[in-house]
Amino acid sequence: MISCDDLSVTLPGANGPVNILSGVHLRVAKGEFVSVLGTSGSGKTTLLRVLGGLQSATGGRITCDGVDIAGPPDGVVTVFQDYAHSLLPWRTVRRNVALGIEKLDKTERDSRVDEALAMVGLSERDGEYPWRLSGGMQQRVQIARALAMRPRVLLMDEPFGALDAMTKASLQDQLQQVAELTGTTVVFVTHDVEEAVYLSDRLVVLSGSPANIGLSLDVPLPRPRDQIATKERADYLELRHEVYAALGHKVGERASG
Amino acid sequence: MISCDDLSVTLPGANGPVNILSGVHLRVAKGEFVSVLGTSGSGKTTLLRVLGGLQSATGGRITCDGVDIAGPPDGVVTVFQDYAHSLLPWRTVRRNVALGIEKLDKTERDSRVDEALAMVGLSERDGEYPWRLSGGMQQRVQIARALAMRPRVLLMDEPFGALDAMTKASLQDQLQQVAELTGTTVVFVTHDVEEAVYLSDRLVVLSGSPANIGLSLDVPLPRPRDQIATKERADYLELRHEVYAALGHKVGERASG
Amino acid sequence: SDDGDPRTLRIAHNSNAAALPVQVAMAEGIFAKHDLKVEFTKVENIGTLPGTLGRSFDIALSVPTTVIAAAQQGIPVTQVSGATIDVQDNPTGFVIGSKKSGVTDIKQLAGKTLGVLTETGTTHIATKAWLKQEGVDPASVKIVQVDGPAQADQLAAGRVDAVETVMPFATGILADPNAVNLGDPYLELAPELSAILWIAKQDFAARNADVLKDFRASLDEAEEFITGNDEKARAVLKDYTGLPDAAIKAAKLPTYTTEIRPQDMTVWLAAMREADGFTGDVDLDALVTSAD
Amino acid sequence: MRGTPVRGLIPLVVLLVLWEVLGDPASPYFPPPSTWVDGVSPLVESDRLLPAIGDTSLTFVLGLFIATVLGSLVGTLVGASRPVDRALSPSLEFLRALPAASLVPVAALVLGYTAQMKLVVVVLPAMWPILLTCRSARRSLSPVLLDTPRTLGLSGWDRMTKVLTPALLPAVLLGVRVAAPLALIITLLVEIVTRVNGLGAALGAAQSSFLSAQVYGLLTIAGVLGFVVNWVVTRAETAVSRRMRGTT
Amino acid sequence: MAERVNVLGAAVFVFGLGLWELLVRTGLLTFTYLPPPSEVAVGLGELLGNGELGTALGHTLFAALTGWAVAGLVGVAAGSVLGLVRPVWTYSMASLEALRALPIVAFVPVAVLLFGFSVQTEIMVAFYAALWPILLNTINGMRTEGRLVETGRVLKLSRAAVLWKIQLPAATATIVVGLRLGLSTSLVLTLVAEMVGNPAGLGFLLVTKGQALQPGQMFAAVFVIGVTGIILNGLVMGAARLAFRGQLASAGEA
Ligand SMILES: Nc1ncnc2c1ncn2[C@@H]1O[C@H](COP(=O)(O)OP(=O)(O)OP(=O)(O)O)[C@@H](O)[C@H]1O
Ligand SMILES: Nc1ncnc2c1ncn2[C@@H]1O[C@H](COP(=O)(O)OP(=O)(O)OP(=O)(O)O)[C@@H](O)[C@H]1O
Ligand SMILES: O=C([O-])O
Ligand SMILES: [Mg+2]
Ligand SMILES: [Mg+2]
Repeated sequence: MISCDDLSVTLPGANGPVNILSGVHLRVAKGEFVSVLGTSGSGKTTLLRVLGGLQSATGGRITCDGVDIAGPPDGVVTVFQDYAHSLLPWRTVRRNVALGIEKLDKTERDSRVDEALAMVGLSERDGEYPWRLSGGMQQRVQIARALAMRPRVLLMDEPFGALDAMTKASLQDQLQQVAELTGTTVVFVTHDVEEAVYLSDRLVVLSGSPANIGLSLDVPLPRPRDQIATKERADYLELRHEVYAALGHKVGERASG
Repeated sequence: MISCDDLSVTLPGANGPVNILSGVHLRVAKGEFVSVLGTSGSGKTTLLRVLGGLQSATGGRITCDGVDIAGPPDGVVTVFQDYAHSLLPWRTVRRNVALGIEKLDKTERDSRVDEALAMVGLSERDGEYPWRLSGGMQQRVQIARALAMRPRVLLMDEPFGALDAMTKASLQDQLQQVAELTGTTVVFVTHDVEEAVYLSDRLVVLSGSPANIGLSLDVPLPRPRDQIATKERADYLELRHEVYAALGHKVGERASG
Repeated sequence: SDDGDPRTLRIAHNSNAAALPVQVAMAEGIFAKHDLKVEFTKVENIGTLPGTLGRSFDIALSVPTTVIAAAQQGIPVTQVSGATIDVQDNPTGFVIGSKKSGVTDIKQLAGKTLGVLTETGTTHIATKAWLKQEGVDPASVKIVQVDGPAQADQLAAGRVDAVETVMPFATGILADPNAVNLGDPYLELAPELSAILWIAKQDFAARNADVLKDFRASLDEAEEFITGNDEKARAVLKDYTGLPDAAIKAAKLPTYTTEIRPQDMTVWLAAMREADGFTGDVDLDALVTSAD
Repeated sequence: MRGTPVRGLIPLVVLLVLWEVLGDPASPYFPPPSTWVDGVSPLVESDRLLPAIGDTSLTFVLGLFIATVLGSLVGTLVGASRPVDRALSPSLEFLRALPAASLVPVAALVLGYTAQMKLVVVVLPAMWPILLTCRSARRSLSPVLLDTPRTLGLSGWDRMTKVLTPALLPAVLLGVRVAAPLALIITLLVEIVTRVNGLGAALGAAQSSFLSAQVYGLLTIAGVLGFVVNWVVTRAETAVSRRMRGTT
Repeated sequence: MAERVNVLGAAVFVFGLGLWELLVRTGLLTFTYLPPPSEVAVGLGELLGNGELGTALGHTLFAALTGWAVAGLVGVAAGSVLGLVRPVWTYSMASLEALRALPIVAFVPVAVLLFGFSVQTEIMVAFYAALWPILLNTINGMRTEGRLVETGRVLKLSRAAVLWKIQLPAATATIVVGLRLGLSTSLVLTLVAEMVGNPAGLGFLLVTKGQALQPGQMFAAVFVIGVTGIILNGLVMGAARLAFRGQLASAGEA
């Protein structure tokens, strides 16, 4: 459903234009959950912005359901890494979450907002302004806003980065459930290898400079997955191992061995 | 060296003042490395702001080397959670890192900046403006700025939150080394249990509402620690286990068992 | 020269042809002959000049209504010389109507828009008095201020129905076939009337009677020169007004006089009372410095 | 920041009191404040003051309003698009520098000596501060804030009303604060120049009749008019800024 | 530097002039007061030829720029104090707001009384006109984002260093807007002062050329005023880009 061929992106830099992405091929099928990994600054955010129609590519072709992407396609919602700037400071949490669905009638809208807030555990804080929330809470407001939209495609940029392990696990499972139930396609940028393996159907690693996809790995773990059962499976541990190895990371590998 | 007794903090909320922290007792000895854990919104950032002299407490006593804290004490540097707002957008990376040490003579300043940038792996990007950097890079600039100050006390709020596993491991070790070498006291807020156990002499967990310290746990692992050797130790794995359990988290525990 | 040499006169005037004698007196060395040194400043907005006398200037071109209003507010100015005088065969004031607007007679101004140079100016006071004489309520005429250079266009475009003006603007306005000269409002007040004059501060005038006498004598000589040397005089006129050659050639010079005519002040005060509701008490004697 | 406290008027009051005490009551140029009321009373008695205030207020407020709308629209547009900015800036810069007094006859040719003519001449300079502050605020908006409504599929209209307008509102109001006195100055200037109805016409007449007490009286009235509008805008600005605290 | 030359903007401007010429040539606009650009060009040539233009322009620029520069210093200094020191703001801002509301043009005759027909009158007017936008923008710019000031405190910068290294740079883009506004306002009001007060400079030139029935020359003066506005603004922005590269780059102005 989303595909990019030979994508390249050039951005301005202090010493002239810099080639950030080059020759990126990526195909994400409908309902697929794909994680994107890569070192800091490798171009994950940039890739996601291109897929979301927020940044135009310098070269290559990007389509969503066969249509060239020019501007955010319908039903494709991006969750930004920079959550602080993506909430409207003059709107309360509730009204921030409602932002994308204000065309719906009030009952429907309210029930969707309530549902989304409950999912991220912020039902109690719905009257608060975002700048009075902790970092992790702000991030969750943004996630709730995206979920309330019931998108076809979710593009998430380190959405659980500022969350503690427990909140994170709970949100991972919520997301998994929603995606499965509604057939949502998800492209998920994360730094957390275990999270990537646990959630994905496939994971890709951005590497090189300019970056392209250095590794693509299927995750054939059965669904629904479970924080305890899945993570005890030998194939889960093996995949984790494999990814760490591919990332050149000797630690996680052994520590968890 | 840093101590707080019966600390309480009240902040304004949508429905009147909210009691965030209450009855917090914490003593951090010189050269100690203390991690603070807690769920999202539990008050970790608030606690760190009070220790850093950026937020006045509503009750209790907070001292640094026996002196009441009113404003940031000398040699105490905070690394903020929201890195995007903490860098001066009009200064290049290099000049942002130099901000706190501009009183030093040029040679000394340059060498400290170079050293700090090398530690966080941004030597090559020193002429760039921060808003042209990726999230993780911005976070590293902020860390470099704090390190360049050579502080006695470092208060760090999820400093490695936006970093990939490899960059994170490398920075963990850099930090460990610096702290050991210079006897720096560190209070370190994190969501990553393994990181907390790996780095700390002691870790505390904030819980409850209003929050106070629900768990305090010594980490008697020998130093220097090593990403491979330490994480293979039985006592490391046990401690990790213990923390997960205390956090009510069944997952990490078993997955790593 | 209040504080310096009394024989150095700082003179202010505008582009009006009324100032030609002082410029000619300068150009022809007449002032020098009378042991006077002069410095000119051209100021287009002469309404502000009374307040500057004694500070920036010693002598300034002015109009009777300004002098009366200033004096009434306690600004001690006085006339020290005449400048021009309107006589039947040489008018300087004009009210010009537009056939398109149906204004060919002063009486038809009722309910129309009249473009004036300055609402508080001498020409307009005279026009209002004239309207009253003709049985037209001046309040029924809508007044707008239109700068001289813009008057022709505004009248032709029908933005105003008539204008009240002076030379050299009248020439251009009357060039339009639709324009009709309704008459000189000054001459409706009196058969002969002075509408432009030279003023100074009262104490300056009192202390420097001899200087002022020489000043007037110079202007008289200059006037003679103008009469006898039309071409040279017009060259001077071009010099300080900057008017295009055609306008210089076409210009009809006003009738010059240095005579101080207390009777004119009386006419103007009456007109102000009559037409403008002016109520103040003014000692007209102080407003004219006797010529001897 | 709250609204400007009234206490801040103390220095001005002190100044006026000093003027009253030390001033020469007979001065033709600097009459003390106590004489100002008498100065304007003829206008009150002849029922000319209130209509004049009305005419000036109308032009001033309406001009400021139109300038605000145009200024924020054009400012947002040139702030959002560099090509548009480059295409329009020199011409706007040129028009802005033209003195109102020389525009009056041109505007009058087209519109006559009417309230509309006054408006046209007032709007151009008054929209400039709003345009510039709006332009620079638009430029420095966080790209993430602008991307947010796009990814949420908001229509162009919704993006404008729900995100762009609230985000730029503080800048617009700052611009209006700067523009308000300018609009008043030009309104009075046009009225002085044309004597078309209003306080400026009265002011010009008083000035050329050397009625200095009336001049100061009228200036005070004009000043109060400007102050009131300023006060309202400042209140609005502080209220808005407080709500926007997250961004400022 | 080459890409700084705004070809597109110049083209739009020239197009506007062409349109005006066309309207006159086709007889759609026929006013003696408002001549076509070609006639204005002739007037411009005459004014340049006799040297009147240079003198007048020099005078006006001197008055406007002096007033503006002084307003810049006073405005930024006073604006910083008002923006940062609460009591000063509390006990004077309302007075400034009241003074700001006074129509300066009406004071030109008073200024003429105080300073005579001198360039000081114009400088005073230029100063007064430029002061307010600079002052207000500075006060506003001084509302620095809380986190940035905290950063300064955390890094133990002195109060002066926080002002100098954080608050002023953070306000720079806003102050530059104030300076640009102040510049055009001071230029325009200097002209007004010349038209109704001190008879000198471009303002007086255009009045006197009007009175002399030389509309070509009069609008040549108007044209020069407009172009001066463009050039001065370009110079201010250019200088600001040189001096405050980072600030303007981060405000999207580079
Ligand atoms: N607005 C921008 N202008 C210019 N260059 C940019 C901009 N944003 C990002 N870059 C550069 O593009 C490269 C990739 O950045 P990107 O944000 O995509 O990285 P990332 O993989 O998301 O990193 P992180 O994990 O740290 O968020 C970096 O070198 C960065 O400096
Ligand atoms: N500026 C503020 N004004 C009012 N309340 C605030 C403010 N900042 C934080 N709070 C509230 O204080 C509580 C604790 O916030 P804090 O930022 O300390 O949490 P945290 O433990 O750091 O969370 P996270 O892990 O999500 O960053 C939260 O309920 C939050 O809503
Ligand atoms: O003439 C003015 O634009 O102020
Ligand atoms: Mg990123
Ligand atoms: Mg926090």
